[in-house]
Amino acid sequence: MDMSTRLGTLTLPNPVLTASGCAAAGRELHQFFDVAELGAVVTKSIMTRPRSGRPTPRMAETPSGMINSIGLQGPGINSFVENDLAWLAEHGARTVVSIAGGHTDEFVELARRLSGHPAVSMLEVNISCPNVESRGQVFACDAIASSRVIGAVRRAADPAQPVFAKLSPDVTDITHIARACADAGADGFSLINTLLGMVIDTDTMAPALGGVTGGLSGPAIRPVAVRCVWQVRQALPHLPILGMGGIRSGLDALQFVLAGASAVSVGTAVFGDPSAPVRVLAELEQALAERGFASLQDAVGFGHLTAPQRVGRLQPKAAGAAAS
Amino acid sequence: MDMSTRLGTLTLPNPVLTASGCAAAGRELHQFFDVAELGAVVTKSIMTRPRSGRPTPRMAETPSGMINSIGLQGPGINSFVENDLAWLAEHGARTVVSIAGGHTDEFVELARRLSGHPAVSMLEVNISCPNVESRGQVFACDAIASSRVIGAVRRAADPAQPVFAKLSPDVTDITHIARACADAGADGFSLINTLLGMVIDTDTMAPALGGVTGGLSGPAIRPVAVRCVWQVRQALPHLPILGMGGIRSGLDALQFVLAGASAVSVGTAVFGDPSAPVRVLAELEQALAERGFASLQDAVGFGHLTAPQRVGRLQPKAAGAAAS
Amino acid sequence: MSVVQEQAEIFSVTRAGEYFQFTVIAPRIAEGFRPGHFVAVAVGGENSAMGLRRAFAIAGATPTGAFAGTVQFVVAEHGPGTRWLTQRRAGEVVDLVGPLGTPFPLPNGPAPAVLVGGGYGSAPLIPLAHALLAQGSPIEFVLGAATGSRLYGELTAKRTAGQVTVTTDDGSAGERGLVTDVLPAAIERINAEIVYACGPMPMLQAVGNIAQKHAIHAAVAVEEAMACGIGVCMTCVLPVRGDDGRTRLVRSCVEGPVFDAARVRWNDVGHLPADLVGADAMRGH
Amino acid sequence: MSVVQEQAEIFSVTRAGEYFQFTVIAPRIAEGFRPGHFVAVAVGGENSAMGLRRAFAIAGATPTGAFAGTVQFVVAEHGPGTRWLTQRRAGEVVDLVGPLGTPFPLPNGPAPAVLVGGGYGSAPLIPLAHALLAQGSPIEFVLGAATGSRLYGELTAKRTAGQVTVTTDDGSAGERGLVTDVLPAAIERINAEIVYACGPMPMLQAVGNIAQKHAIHAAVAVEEAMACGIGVCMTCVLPVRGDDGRTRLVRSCVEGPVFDAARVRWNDVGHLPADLVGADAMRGH
Ligand SMILES: Cc1cc2nc3c(=O)[nH]c(=O)nc-3n(C[C@H](O)[C@H](O)[C@H](O)COP(=O)(O)OP(=O)(O)OC[C@H]3O[C@@H](n4cnc5c(N)ncnc54)[C@H](O)[C@@H]3O)c2cc1C
Ligand SMILES: Cc1cc2nc3c(=O)[nH]c(=O)nc-3n(C[C@H](O)[C@H](O)[C@H](O)COP(=O)(O)OP(=O)(O)OC[C@H]3O[C@@H](n4cnc5c(N)ncnc54)[C@H](O)[C@@H]3O)c2cc1C
Ligand SMILES: Cc1cc2nc3c(=O)[nH]c(=O)nc-3n(C[C@H](O)[C@H](O)[C@H](O)COP(=O)(O)O)c2cc1C
Ligand SMILES: Cc1cc2nc3c(=O)[nH]c(=O)nc-3n(C[C@H](O)[C@H](O)[C@H](O)COP(=O)(O)O)c2cc1C
Ligand code: FES
Ligand code: FES
Repeated sequence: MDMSTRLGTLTLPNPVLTASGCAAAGRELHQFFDVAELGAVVTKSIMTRPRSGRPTPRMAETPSGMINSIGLQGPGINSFVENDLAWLAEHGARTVVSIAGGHTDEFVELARRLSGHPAVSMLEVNISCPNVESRGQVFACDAIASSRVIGAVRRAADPAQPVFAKLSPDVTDITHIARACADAGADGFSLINTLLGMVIDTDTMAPALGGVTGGLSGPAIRPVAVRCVWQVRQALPHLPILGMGGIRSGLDALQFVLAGASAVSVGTAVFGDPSAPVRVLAELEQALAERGFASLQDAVGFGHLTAPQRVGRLQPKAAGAAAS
Repeated sequence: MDMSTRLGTLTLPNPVLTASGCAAAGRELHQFFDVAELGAVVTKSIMTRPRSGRPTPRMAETPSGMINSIGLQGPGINSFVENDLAWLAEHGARTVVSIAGGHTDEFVELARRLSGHPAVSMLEVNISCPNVESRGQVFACDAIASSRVIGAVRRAADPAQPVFAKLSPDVTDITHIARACADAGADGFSLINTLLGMVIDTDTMAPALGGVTGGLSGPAIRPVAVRCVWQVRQALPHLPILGMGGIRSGLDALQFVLAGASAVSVGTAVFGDPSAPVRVLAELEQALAERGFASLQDAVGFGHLTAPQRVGRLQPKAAGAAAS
Repeated sequence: MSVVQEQAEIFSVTRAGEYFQFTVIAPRIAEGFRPGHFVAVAVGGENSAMGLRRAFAIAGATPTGAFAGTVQFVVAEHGPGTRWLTQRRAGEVVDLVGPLGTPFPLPNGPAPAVLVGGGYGSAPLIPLAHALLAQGSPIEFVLGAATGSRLYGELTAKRTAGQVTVTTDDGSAGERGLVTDVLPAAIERINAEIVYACGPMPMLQAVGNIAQKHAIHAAVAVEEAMACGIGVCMTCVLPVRGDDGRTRLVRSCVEGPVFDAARVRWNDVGHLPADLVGADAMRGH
Repeated sequence: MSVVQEQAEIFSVTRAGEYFQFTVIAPRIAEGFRPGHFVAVAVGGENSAMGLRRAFAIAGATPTGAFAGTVQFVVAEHGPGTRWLTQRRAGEVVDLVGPLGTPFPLPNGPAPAVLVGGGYGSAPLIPLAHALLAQGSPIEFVLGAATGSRLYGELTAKRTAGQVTVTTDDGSAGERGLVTDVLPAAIERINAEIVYACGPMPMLQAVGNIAQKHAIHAAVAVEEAMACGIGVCMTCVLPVRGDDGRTRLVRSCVEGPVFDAARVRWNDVGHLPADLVGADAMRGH
């Protein structure tokens, strides 16, 4: 089974990645599996300066999910490059660096700083963060703000590093934001970031999170994520998608692939099962084989095909199974 | 414990209602409990004409939730008034009639038809349906379309029947839509309708629903629902909210009340436990008593209060518990 | 009859081929039971991510006498919900709602009948057979499955009715072939006036066609995905012709699961034929 | 030491007051164990709506000898996850990740120590006591709880250390009062050079204050809500002063759960003091 995939100009040996903020910079997960076995490690969104993040409590469990309000705690780009990126390079991990900023210039500064760095395979631009210049409205909730950031990052970034826009599902029409990012030069999309949610602690009778609201993730949001991938794939079929949101098994990942994702990130599932990414990879490979696919690529977007179009994309079952 | 509540000019003996589309018109649930025991029955959204609804499959289970694509199957307003409304009146149930339409005129026609009907306590305007005059864009996703419908319904409806706008969470800023509806005369809000989601069947490798996408409901969406109630309460504290989305227990209902809901609807939980609404009511009453509230009203929006504001709203624990 | 929710202790779970036979203590459901009814079982326990019940045809109920107040049903392992169920043991408690649905219609007097079961579809036919025999109706069974281990109730059927014809797709038990290959002969053998069937939809349709050719009635029990099982959600609908000749999408959980096969528009399941009542109102949506 | 994931068969579950003592077979975790480590246990089984693990301090591990390869932990029923756990029985399998966290620091040589446990917080102190005694350190226990049934490990502590002082808020066991009422006397009695503590945060802070007054070190194990337990999510942070004197939010799952009480900014837990490293970057967000 050929599991390789392409995200813009980047070719990865397989389509299973970690999700930003759910794997730190790979080091801790390396206790459970070799991070070089993954398609890539997606690092926690980094900003220019060290950030304390939000006050605790920072998480609450919810039915089949959780909400978090970390507030992008991080060491700042310099420490990240010196420590985290160096460690990832040393361990042979392909790395997608997620960058975040409070204004367009911060994103640009980060892209410049990472330009030419051999350990950086791709940039994921986390535009689901508040725009300090726009009363804190999240970039990803506004097509103009999104396209401005993505355009600026694309121009500033290393041409060899694909730039993916990571979009928020908390919008009226995600294809509208996606189109704006595409027009601004996005090489692809990471779909989806968390949904804005909230839990009230019925003991204290106040919001459970220090940050009041937080991001909802986990299997609970998977149907929303699959829908977003489906819609963006339909609207912009030529651009690759890194799909995520509640992936816990190979069949979950397959839903995203069939909906149009060329690769997937495993996020919250890691908290319940630290080796989830490599397990998902093995399960996805087996699921593809059982369904008669000769390669991952044949399955990408397969769910959109009409019956006549499907013919020829599948091998006879037995052959497929044997190939696993 | 005084459990009575007000939704605009309507006073209900208690704050637990069914959710539109999850209780038909009460008849089937009457096998499990007396529908007159509820705050009110909220009926399945009705349109002017009989509707077949969408092709099957119409549902898929998801982690802690489900997606559905019923497509507003219904008998049309005449049959509804003759059969369903008559049955509800006969059984002493207070009734909130949910109305839906493809264009503003249809909503108006429905409101007129229900005007003066003694069995109709309130109208819930389901604007999460496609606007046939706007390429199928959902009314609730557009502030202008929403306010047009709500304004027209408010003018056409019986002044004695409060008009609640039922909003969709699938928007960039739900308070923006809520404000537009409030300006148009909405007497309150029903929050929230389902989230747009999708499941791909990994056996058929095609969308699991006949309608391709569907509405996500159940405990999975509760954090999104609580957040929407919180935001709208904060933005428009003078308007009452009927909260819903994943309520399965009295403590779930309490989250909504603390966030600002004056009443709640129990929807998907009914499918797993047909007597969920009356159980939720009993559990909510007990939870309020345990926390020292003298009445439901004292708890509405309590989660927003600052520590000094909280003082005086609670009775000493023992007294509260005794009052239960 | 009234529908109730009962916390039912599992009296026994036994294997039968690939199936698990449950006997649970649910006296109020047992009391209301008529053949064709089903139960909806909560799965996954407290804190389960599965909020919806699973439907199972009632394979028998004993309102009085030995084992009074018990209800039987048969579970095929399919997905996570049924897997959870098959891991339950005697003494544990499951949460049941029932009896649900519209039962099989019984002829007014004795009338020869053929009972056709596909896989675990034979389960509800066993109590039906008893009811028919009690009326004095001669009956015959036709049981089919993909393979021998997926047959259900062959022995019980033999003990009940004597005449049982078995088919399997792979020939591992009985005759190789489909139930519909042997059904015409069975109908003719006893001059059947009605055929009852439960099993996969294509089988039900084929049984309906054969009955029609013999100009007799076919009462078939369908299986549609159900969210509520009690008639409030409208997920479980099928296109069925009414007395007025017009087709409506009707709820298989309350108006079914037993339907007159001739009234079900089998080829339109999953579609919205233009003549469906209310299909015109769907345009533009 | 390396962290592993193990499918651990439950060897025994026993009640102790309001607590449940688990002994599970997890040889690789037992091998890496040092006092202060914790395990993260998956709860709810397949199809559970609870996706996050629950953390429990390791109350003992037996890498060799009788019961080789076992790990003990103590569970207080709190919410749905712990309720699920307390319903498990011997022979069932639970999924563990461990050993996690930074263990209690041991003095370089013999040093008198007081071990203070609040409620089930005494659990990790039992193996710590063994380690200290093995070093030749004289030790004393102070155990407290709201009420007698919430005391844990009193007998074991007595067998291990001899001197155990017990307090309860309601006076139902030992002296009425708080552990901090009796701690100064215990410190003075054995001329303690270090205090170890595990329990609720206000207790840890108070223990830290008393240690400070006696100019001795206090190593305390905190409990912060954890999503991952392995250091990747940043949910479990506390404001802790570093060697450079600057305060950072550090992960209690990897840099803790054991901290030097004097370095934890207790009153700033749940806040962002302005001098926190990176707090300035939060403005406008
Ligand atoms: C009226 C009726 C009678 C039935 N009688 C029996 C019986 O006697 N024995 C038996 O083994 N099975 C019976 N079934 C089928 C049984 O309900 C499904 O196999 C079961 O719901 C699958 O659940 P799962 O979690 O294992 O599978 P999953 O596929 O994971 O279920 C996911 C969801 O789809 C629904 N679903 C999946 N397959 C079916 C199906 N075939 N029919 C209806 N809903 C489905 C489930 O209820 C659930 O909501 C009956 C179904 C109906 C509607
Ligand atoms: C390092 C560490 C060691 C611990 N040792 C023990 C022990 O030895 N014995 C014991 O009984 N308990 C211990 N706890 C607390 C135990 O983890 C919680 O009681 C348990 O997670 C509650 O889960 P629940 O589902 O029952 O409750 P819920 O309140 O429903 O849990 C909901 C969520 O909040 C988290 N949570 C709730 N309370 C706590 C808490 N006090 N600490 C951390 N997370 C919490 C849960 O992990 C879960 O994610 C320890 C916690 C930590 C962090
Ligand atoms: C604790 C936590 C921290 C996260 N931090 C980030 C982040 O720094 N940057 C980002 O783009 N997404 C972040 N996310 C979102 C995830 O990358 C992912 O988009 C989302 O959680 C959905 O996937 P999942 O359900 O598999 O977790 C975070 C998610 C969680 C749960
Ligand atoms: C099967 C089903 C049908 C529904 N039909 C309607 C409807 O007709 N009108 C409407 O306003 N909402 C409808 N809803 C949405 C519910 O009323 C409710 O807003 C939503 O499901 C969230 O609540 P819950 O999680 O408690 O179900 C439907 C939901 C379900 C699950
Ligand atoms: S399953 Fe809900 S109406 Fe039939
Ligand atoms: S719990 Fe995730 S970093 Fe500590």
